[in-house]
Amino acid sequence: MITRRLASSRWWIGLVILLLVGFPFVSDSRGALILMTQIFIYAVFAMSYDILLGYTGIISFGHAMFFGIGAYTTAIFLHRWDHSLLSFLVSLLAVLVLTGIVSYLIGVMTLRLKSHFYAMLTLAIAGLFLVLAEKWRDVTKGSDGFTFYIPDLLKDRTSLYFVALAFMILMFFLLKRFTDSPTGKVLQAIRENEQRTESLGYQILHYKIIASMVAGLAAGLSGSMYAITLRFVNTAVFGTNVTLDALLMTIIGGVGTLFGSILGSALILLVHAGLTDLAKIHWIFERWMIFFGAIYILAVMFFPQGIVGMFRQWRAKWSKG
Amino acid sequence: SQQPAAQPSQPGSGQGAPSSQGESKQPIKIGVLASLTGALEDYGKQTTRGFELGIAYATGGTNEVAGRPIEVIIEDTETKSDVAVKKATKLIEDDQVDFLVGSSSSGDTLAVVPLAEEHKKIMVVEPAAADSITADNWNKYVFRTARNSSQDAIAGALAIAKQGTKIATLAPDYAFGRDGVAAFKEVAEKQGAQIVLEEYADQKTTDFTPNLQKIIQAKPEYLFVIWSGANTPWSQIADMKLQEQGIKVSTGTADFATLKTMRTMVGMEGFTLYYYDLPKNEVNDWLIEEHKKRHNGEAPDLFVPGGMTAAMAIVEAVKKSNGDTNADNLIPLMEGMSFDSPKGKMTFRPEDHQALQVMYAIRLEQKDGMEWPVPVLMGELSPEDTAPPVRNKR
Amino acid sequence: MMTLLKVDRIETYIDQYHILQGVSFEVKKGGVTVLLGRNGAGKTTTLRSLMGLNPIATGAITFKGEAIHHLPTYEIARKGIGYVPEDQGVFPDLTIEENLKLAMRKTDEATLERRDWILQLFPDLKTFWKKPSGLLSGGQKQMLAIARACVNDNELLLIDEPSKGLAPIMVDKVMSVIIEMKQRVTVVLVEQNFYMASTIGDDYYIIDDGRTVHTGMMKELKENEALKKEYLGIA
Amino acid sequence: MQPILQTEGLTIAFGGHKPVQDVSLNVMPHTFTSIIGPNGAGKTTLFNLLSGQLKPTEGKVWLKGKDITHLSVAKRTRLGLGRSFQITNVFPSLTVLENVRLAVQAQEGVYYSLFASPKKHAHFEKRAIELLETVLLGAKADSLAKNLAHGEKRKLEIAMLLALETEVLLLDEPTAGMSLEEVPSILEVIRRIKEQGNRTILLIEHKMDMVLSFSDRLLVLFNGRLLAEDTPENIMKSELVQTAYLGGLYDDAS
Amino acid sequence: MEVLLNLTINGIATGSLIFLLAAGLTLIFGLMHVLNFAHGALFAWGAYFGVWIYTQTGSFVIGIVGAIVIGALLGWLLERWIIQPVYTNTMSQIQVTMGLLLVMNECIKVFFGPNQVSVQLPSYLDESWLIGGVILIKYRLFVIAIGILVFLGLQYMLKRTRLGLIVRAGVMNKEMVQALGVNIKKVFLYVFILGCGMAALGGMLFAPYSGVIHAEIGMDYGILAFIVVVIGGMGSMVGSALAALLVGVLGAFMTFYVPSVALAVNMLLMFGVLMFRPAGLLGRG
Ligand SMILES: Nc1ncnc2c1ncn2[C@@H]1O[C@H](COP(=O)(O)OP(=O)(O)OP(=O)(O)O)[C@@H](O)[C@H]1O
Ligand SMILES: Nc1ncnc2c1ncn2[C@@H]1O[C@H](COP(=O)(O)OP(=O)(O)OP(=O)(O)O)[C@@H](O)[C@H]1O
Ligand SMILES: [Mg+2]
Ligand SMILES: [Mg+2]
Repeated sequence: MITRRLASSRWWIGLVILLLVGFPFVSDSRGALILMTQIFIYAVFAMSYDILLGYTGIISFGHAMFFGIGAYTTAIFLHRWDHSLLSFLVSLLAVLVLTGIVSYLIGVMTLRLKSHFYAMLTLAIAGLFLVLAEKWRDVTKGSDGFTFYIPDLLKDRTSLYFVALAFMILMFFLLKRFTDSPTGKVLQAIRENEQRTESLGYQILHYKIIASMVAGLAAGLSGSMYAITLRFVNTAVFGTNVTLDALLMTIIGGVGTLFGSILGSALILLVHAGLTDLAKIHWIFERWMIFFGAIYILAVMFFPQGIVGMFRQWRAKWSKG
Repeated sequence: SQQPAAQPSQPGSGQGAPSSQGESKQPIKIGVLASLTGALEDYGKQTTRGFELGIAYATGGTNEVAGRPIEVIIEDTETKSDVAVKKATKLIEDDQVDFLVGSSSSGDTLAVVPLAEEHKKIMVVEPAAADSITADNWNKYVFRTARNSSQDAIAGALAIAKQGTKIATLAPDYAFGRDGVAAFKEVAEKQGAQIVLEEYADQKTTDFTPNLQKIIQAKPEYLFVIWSGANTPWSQIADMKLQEQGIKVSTGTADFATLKTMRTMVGMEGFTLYYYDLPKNEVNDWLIEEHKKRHNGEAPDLFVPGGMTAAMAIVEAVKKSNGDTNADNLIPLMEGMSFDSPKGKMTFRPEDHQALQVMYAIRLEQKDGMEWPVPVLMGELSPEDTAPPVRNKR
Repeated sequence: MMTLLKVDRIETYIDQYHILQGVSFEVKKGGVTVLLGRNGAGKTTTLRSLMGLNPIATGAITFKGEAIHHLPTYEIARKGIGYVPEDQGVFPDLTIEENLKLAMRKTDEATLERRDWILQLFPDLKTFWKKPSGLLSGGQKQMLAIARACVNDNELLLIDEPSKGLAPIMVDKVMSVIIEMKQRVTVVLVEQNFYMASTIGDDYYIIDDGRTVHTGMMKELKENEALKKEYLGIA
Repeated sequence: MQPILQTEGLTIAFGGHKPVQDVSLNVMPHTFTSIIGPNGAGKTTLFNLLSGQLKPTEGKVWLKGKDITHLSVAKRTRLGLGRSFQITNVFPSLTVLENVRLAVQAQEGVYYSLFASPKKHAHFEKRAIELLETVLLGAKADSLAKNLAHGEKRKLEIAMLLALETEVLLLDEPTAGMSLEEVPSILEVIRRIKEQGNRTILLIEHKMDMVLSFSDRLLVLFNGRLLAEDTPENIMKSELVQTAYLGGLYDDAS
Repeated sequence: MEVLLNLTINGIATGSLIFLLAAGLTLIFGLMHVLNFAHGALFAWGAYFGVWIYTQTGSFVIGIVGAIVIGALLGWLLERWIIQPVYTNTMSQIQVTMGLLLVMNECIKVFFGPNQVSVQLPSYLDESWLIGGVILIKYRLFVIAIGILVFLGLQYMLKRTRLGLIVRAGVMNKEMVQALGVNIKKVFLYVFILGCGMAALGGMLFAPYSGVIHAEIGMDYGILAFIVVVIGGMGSMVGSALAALLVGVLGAFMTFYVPSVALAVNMLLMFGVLMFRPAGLLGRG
């Protein structure tokens, strides 16, 4: 039964990938292409958050710090050095090193704290990064930010689309593999009951640091990609909103599912885009934020377990009835 | 957006602009980026109102220039850079606009500027004020009708700085405030004034009194305030009795909403970029009248003339090119181009495409029947006097 | 003797699971009725259904002649039904004092008297009066849970495995408490300790797979080895 | 022979209160020791000190001759000290099977395997199912642990402990709340482990029949102090144990 | 000397204001553990509607009462329809209250327009005295007084009645509290209403303090309220009061003496406190 379920889900994933690969060939809208590119990048960011939230049971209000570090690192490399592909690849390496170090330190320092306190502490640290980005104006240009050139290969929206798609698929499978691995299972155990996990012989702090680092690294990479799509970076990448976006995408999609993060990212960005388009058509939607907010509320009422949770419920009913 | 399929864009190749004189029935498309939601939504609305009025005025109500109709597409950036980029790309690549105009925030504008370059589209910056748009981050497709922070600062300095004047500054602690103070300081010191204290406050602070305390301590003659944003220090400046302690306050006044918060500042001398009854010229008269007509009696607010100016500059440029919207052909025409605006003549200076423009030295006075203290003209600061230094590395 | 509580063919679902599939029993005023059955038989669910914590789908529960199965839990409690859950249900961050204070619906003379009486039976509670109850030993928590159910002027107590985790001497104490309270309080007891069940129980019901499958007088069960073997697997 | 588990002067104080005071004990390998004592005597606290959940204010703990006083819980488990909990302590939203599987994984020493294929470790699951059968919980393998009845959780607790296959087993009231008819089979499991002869077991229990039938030695804790340590027969003769722990009414039931 | 006095008095006043903003959250987040992101939006509603009533009636006091009533009313609606189903689910709380925050902020713009609104004090509160170098601002003294009153009132309610106990117990084990005969739903409802009323009161008092209100104050100061509750230790009213004072006074002194880190002062404070006291100043465990 388990194998059948696996097989069927693989079938689905294959189909989705095929559709996404085909998308640029059928759609001639550049706007749609960019929207999809952003969905892919946010999906990775949300998935990285899911490693913390869904798998390890850690709420962080400061996840944007990794996103921001990624975005700034890549931006600075391309701006200061040159905008070759090599420079970009080296910047990715730098992102991995930097986010690795930061996430490690944060893990060591803060993961001993209990839920809400940990969340607020990460909020504080991300806030400090924001201030740092603001104050270190020689490098960051403060809140105005700066623009930069990107490698020619990535300039074309279609190729960027494919790069982002490949990035998302790669990260999805990597993270999936990670969460299915023995280590990933231990993370879920930690989420359920830290103390008991420890008494089985697992050193929970190590695992939390691993989770923090995996999430941090993935978030950093997504930040890099984000900067590439914008060709611009400013302090907004460290904002609390960025974290909250990831949080909401993860929750709406369904925590602890990875795939949910992709759906969440798609849903939120698509609804957002749809509503702002409607705003031009009918005055009622000028205040589209109200509808946007209402969707969050309604979503909780209709699928409290997220989109993936809803599908699972349907499937359960289906297979029973 | 009835435009047929977008051809795959060819970055680097020069065929971005689809039109030439030949196809004169093709509409000229202008994409306006503005914050229509979020914290800056009122700015965005002012700009778009002004822009529509500007097109009407400049085309004499025909909505046509050089035989081509004008189509304006407005997009909301939500004051988020990524949204701005998405919308700008849609405007450029899907709608195939010929010009970009925008936007309400400097961040959004900076994020869009590289796209203008990549796709070889003229971008008329309005009303974003960050210096770097026409400095470090400048490219040749950028033209700015808005004043920049330096122009603000110079106007502020000219209004108060004299030989030996002791001045303290108060500004929000981020790029906008720091740049503004730096520019102000340069000019003020050139005028012989002495900056005794640069005080920066968290833009979201609830409590300005420690900053004001420090300013009182420094005993300046003037406190020059650069402030933007929803939170304002005015009531606390009054509470702390700065005026009674011999410190005169000066600042640039902004839109009606912030004027309303300055009731305690009556008597203050400072400057402004625009207040509707300051400029005396035909364009402005028309603007006031038409604006009131269209928008139930309201006078045009701070950024309405800017929007109008942007429209007028574009129309002027297209007239000059005879309907050619190819950016590379337009740039030489626009460099050094003078054009009318509600604030009189403006000129894109060739070096960095910044429009030089009049600013106004004013005093706030209480007038009967007004909800806010009114800026009263003390003198015009000429475009030359307020010309900012050229800082783009061309 | 009059019937205080009547449970009539109740069925309870938890999520989609049909946990209770017809439990019926009667409790006479002043008696101790014991529910027996293997792990997972549905004893706890029965008590929870009585308290309205797992609402029943069909059937009826009448207390003093009045149907109570549609009432919210707090109203059932206010009718004079006390509950000692199987996991004790102490509020770990609250001290013993606070736990008891919270339980006392009134602070009249009689309530205070009952409190003092129970405290003197469980002196440990007094010793650790200001200690967060989460730090108590397993047995101490059990004492607190029992004490909490006894401070109010309840007519019926539902007690889920009170002897669990108690030292033999404390089991005796709890039994004597129950025996002493018998004058004014009726008890429904879920108990795995057959010694305790058989010592203080009057009637028993055996629950299996969500159904009451057998009933009788405790005295008979105690003597009847065959019955014991059949229903309880003990000799 | 060297004791496998040893403590000296073990004391823990919370403020002024000392639930465990100056406890020194030696547990020989492959023996079965039971700890009895009134509620609140400090039995569970003693276990917490042995397994590392609490750190002593004074005293030391040795495992197999190694000083483990300052080691974490996890490290002690890896050294071969496993325990079950008095208060049921499982992974509520994981399935029963997954609960045990995690313990098997720990026993196999697969701690950090970040990107290993799940297939590589399929045998964990098989072992977990075996263990569930052993504790009569096979039918509930796919239920979420939180949905188990109380007694079922106790069994799960035991299965997890068994999965660890540690040399030393600390059992804290394993059968509390288990039904009459099922206790024997769990006892049977414990008996089998004992008879294999390669484990050292410490048991906290209030069920005297069980204690008496298994134990090689009995320890009596009173008010945090180790009051007596002797064979079961001798302990049962003690006046104090009779009056202060067993109480007069107690006669061997069930 | 005057400087120290000025900084201290103003710091205490700001702290007192911050306490008023955070007091409601101490109940809702600290005690009831509801991660209510929409709390800030209640400041905005309290401020806007309170000011509106104040300008309509000309009475500041009626404005304050009006704000509290609006807050309480909103609290009732929110609790009944939106919060109640998600008491036990942190994730859903985040989602639902983020949605609420957007909706409520945007509604302010529908009712009152997108621009900031300036607020003027009634003449009897609008005064400041310059005595030596010391500046006393009447409204700030008023805020300190209200802060003390609110603190005492809440503290009395939590300590002298069973309410505090019931709420804390209810969060730990809702079923058991009910089994003890407490209508916990009702208690939660009332506490939530109280918390929302307090938030609206905080917003209303904030309005003349800064002299201007805008729709985003919910976003801007909501986080501050969370910081205060967490630094103080979840659910401790005394802790919140202490933390708020600390934020206010430290903010004033840092702005004056160490302006280079003033932007980061709240974050540094939270960081420092949590590193040394992982459960906040007065938090347990
Ligand atoms: N929330 C739930 N979801 C699904 N099944 C449940 C849930 N709660 C209980 N059950 C199942 O209902 C059955 C009855 O449980 P209950 O707790 O009433 O048993 P019990 O007789 O009290 O057992 P014990 O003696 O072990 O305490 C058990 O099989 C249990 O697995
Ligand atoms: N963390 C702690 N802080 C303070 N006191 C504690 C702590 N842990 C245990 N105690 C106290 O230590 C005493 C002994 O508790 P312990 O749990 O060891 O008893 P026990 O012998 O296991 O009893 P039982 O048979 O009831 O389980 C109790 O009075 C308890 O309140
Ligand atoms: Mg049970
Ligand atoms: Mg114990």
